[in-house]
Amino acid sequence: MTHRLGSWSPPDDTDTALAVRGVHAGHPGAPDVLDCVSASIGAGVRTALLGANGSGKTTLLRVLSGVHRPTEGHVISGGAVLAHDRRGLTAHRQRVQLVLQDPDDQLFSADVRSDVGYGPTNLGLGAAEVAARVDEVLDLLGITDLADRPVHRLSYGQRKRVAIAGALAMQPQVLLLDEPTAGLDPVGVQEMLAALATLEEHGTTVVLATHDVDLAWAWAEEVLLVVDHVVHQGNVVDALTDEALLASARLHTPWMVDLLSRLGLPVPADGRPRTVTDVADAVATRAPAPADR
Amino acid sequence: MTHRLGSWSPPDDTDTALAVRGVHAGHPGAPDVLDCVSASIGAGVRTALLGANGSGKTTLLRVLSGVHRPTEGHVISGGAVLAHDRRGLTAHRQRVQLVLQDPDDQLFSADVRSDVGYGPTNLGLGAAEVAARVDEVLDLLGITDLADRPVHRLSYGQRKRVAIAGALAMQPQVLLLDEPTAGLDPVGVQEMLAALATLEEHGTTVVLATHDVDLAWAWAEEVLLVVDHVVHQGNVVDALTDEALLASARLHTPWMVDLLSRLGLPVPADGRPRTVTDVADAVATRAPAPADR
Amino acid sequence: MQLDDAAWSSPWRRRSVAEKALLCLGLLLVAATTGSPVVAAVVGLLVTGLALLTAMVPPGLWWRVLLGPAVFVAVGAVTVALDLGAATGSDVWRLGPVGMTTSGVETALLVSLRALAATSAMLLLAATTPMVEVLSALRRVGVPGPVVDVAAVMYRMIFGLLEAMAAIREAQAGRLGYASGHAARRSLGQLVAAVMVRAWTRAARLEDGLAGRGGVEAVPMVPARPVSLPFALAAVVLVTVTGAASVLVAL
Amino acid sequence: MHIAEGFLPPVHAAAWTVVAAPFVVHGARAVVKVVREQPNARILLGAAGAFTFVMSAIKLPSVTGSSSHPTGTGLGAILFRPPVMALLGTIVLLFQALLLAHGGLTTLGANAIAMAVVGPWAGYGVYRLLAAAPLSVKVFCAMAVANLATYVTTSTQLALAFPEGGFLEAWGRFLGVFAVTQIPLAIVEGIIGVLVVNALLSW
Repeated sequence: MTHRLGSWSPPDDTDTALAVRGVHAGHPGAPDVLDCVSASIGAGVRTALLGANGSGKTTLLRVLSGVHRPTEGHVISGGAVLAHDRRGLTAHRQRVQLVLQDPDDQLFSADVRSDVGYGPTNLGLGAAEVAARVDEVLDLLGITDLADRPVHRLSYGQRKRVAIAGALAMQPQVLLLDEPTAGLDPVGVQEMLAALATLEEHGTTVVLATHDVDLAWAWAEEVLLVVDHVVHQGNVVDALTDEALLASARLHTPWMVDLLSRLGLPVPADGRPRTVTDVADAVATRAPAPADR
Repeated sequence: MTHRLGSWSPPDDTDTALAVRGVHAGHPGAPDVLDCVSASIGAGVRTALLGANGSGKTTLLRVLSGVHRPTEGHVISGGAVLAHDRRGLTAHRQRVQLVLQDPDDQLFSADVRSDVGYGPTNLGLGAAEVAARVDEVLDLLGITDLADRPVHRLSYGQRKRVAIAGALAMQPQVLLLDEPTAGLDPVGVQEMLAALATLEEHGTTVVLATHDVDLAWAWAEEVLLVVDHVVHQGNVVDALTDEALLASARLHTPWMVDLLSRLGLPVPADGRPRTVTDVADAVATRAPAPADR
Repeated sequence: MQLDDAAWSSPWRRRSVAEKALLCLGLLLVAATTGSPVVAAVVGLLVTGLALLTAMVPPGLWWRVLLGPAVFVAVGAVTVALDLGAATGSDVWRLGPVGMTTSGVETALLVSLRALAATSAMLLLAATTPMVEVLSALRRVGVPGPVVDVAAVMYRMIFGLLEAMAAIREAQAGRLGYASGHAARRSLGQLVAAVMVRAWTRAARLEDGLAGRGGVEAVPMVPARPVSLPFALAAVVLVTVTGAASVLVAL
Repeated sequence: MHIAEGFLPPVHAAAWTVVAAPFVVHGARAVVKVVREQPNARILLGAAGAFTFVMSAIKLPSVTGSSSHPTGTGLGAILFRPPVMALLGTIVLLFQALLLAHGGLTTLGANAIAMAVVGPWAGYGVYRLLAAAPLSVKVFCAMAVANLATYVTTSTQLALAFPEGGFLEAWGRFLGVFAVTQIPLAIVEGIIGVLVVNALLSW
């Protein structure tokens, strides 16, 4: 089932980049991993898909990408129901690309250039056009210097970015990323988020699956929270200030929300604090602490 | 090189569980990954090994565990210089065990019980004693229910704990853990830290390598910071309030330190705030914010 | 790999491999050697009953895994039964040069029943006995340690490689790697190569990871489990009775 | 296609087991020797065997509408040499029987001759015979021949077991059903083998 949270109102249907309606999914002989899930991803809306390990997060990503066919329900892609046949999937894959958590599952050529060009080549593009697309996405992600490096000599963070480049070379409208910051050190996370911001400027809708609530708080506008095979959708403030819901999802409250609520300070729906500086400002400008605390 | 930070004074030599002196390490034909590093791990002292990806953190762990032989310098284990021969290493392994980040690099058998018993069997213990040790460590880590499960059907978090059980079955005095919380969701991280606390109660010295400064801040007493092939050692407050040093390590300041410093509040060396509640208390009891802020 | 899951969660899992082998391999040998379709059918039904009612193998799984061998048996049996050439006196059916004779059909029927019964007996063992138990039993009966070790490492690595293969294949499909025949062949070549590279890197990392645990010594094996006398006796009775029936029918 | 458990007459099953035994024992001796000298070889050989098992689980694009899998025996023979493949291939067959219900225990000998002995030796032989040819030609021929040789052997074993209408007629029938249908798949396996080796060379 899907629950709407708080005051959030669904975006206009014309603005929906990708959606699922009444989706059941799972493996034969096992209970459903997703149980009648509906959710929608607005075009250009930073959407975080939050859930604990084993919650069904990755299954939802795979359903959205067309790889996992739901046993019931539909994927809505580009305003129409996705047909899981060759033609339907081929069209869908040019709209929606999934980047897996482990880049090694996604890199299967020996060097960066041929790996990034794999998708465009499969689209039947000529060598010149493939090369142009490869150069473009490498440039966009700031990894042009890696173009001629062997994949197995790259660091983990570099391989993560090459995997994203491979998906981007398909020029998708929606990019689904499974734990893109996992395993990266703080600078690596910053670089990844900067790269995603560049993509958004170029019109790509980014969906980021994570179990890092602090990251989701700082980054997302909309949240899909996967709890026990069910999805709760709402805007980031409604979703991540609901302590009971987060606890049921085996997640904790973002520290910024936790701290402000312990200090008795409100979390504004607009202009929520997203950095340590924002929090410091919110605390500094508050009324003096009551003496009885 | 190694630098002492702040007011920290080296522990008595009798309290040193494990140390390196003037260690150079690396791979033939490449620049040294560790460049004349000295560091010591006090018995029973929670020690965090912090560093960005590629900083040499894992190499230092491998040197400490005896797996990687330094090109120069020594490992001091049990008060004596470690000899990298069969006898020396066998004795060392019973004192010091390393748990890798990816549990699949370390799990050898298909069922949990055999895998945990692998080390003790290699020590030449009899079947009854091996079984007793296995039961003991599974109980200690609260995973007795996994004993007869196949390793390949366990979740990532469960495999991480089985890998730790395999190391513990060697009854080491020092347990070196490479990113034990990476890839775990918040509840998984809590469970892992609780398991480590149990080990400490049983007298095991825990060294935790991570790039999560917030985790190190909340957990550690002592910090080894790896920056560009060099190690800085100091107590957790000295090390993690040194913004310039952290920046040079490609790490950020723990948010608790950052927030308190932005609010102009001191970070006490004793009883530092370690939870959101601690921070809220520190903020609430401070003097009212100056009006000109 | 559903058989593997079934074996690990089977109520018979903790039974001794010896007693299960006595029952399953005994009935397997009776089924595989009998000249009587009736005895084969009886053994087949007996094994199926034991599997579904006492060993509690999930019925859906049982029929699903039987499907593969059943297809081979059907195709093979039809080929056995076919007779090429002119009409004979004992034709059951004939269309032009292709026909079936009575003896051919009888042989095909016997072979089919025999194969299905023997396969079922093997499945009963497979669905109740995790591979680690089989391997340690093989070591106990004298298969050289290093050979069993290699098999144990294979078993340990298979699952990770299958997962990697599935993930890589999905990633390729996501980038239209199977959208045309040409792309599909190229993608399959890369898939096999990538899985092989993965196998090598996994092996190298495992070797490295085991250094701190005392190096790569023999793979530890699960200990033998005590034999249940009632189970073993029941197995002996079932095998003896069906075996005797098979011999009597032949006489 | 593995010969199912119980499909062969008992005498044939026993005879093929006896024929396969020396090859498997020879492979086992080689493995024991390597492991005694080099304990780490356990892991490398295990990885090679696991790879062989996993490769045989890859679904080929359907040519005839049915799904089919590569035998992988040719690639294995080129990479690991036929004697080692005799043992690894036999363990793979044991795993396929007990994990997937493909093949059987009494038919393990017959299947081992086809998949772990004749296929690898035929592929390896072709590979060596074509020593002067370009690598891709060698690999294509080795893989395709290994695949085809495997199924010709299986057909021969079945025809020997069920020689109704005379061995030659029976042989023709089994070849028609089990080997001729395999020709396009052998070609696909050869092509994929070339692509695999090219991809491996670029790593």
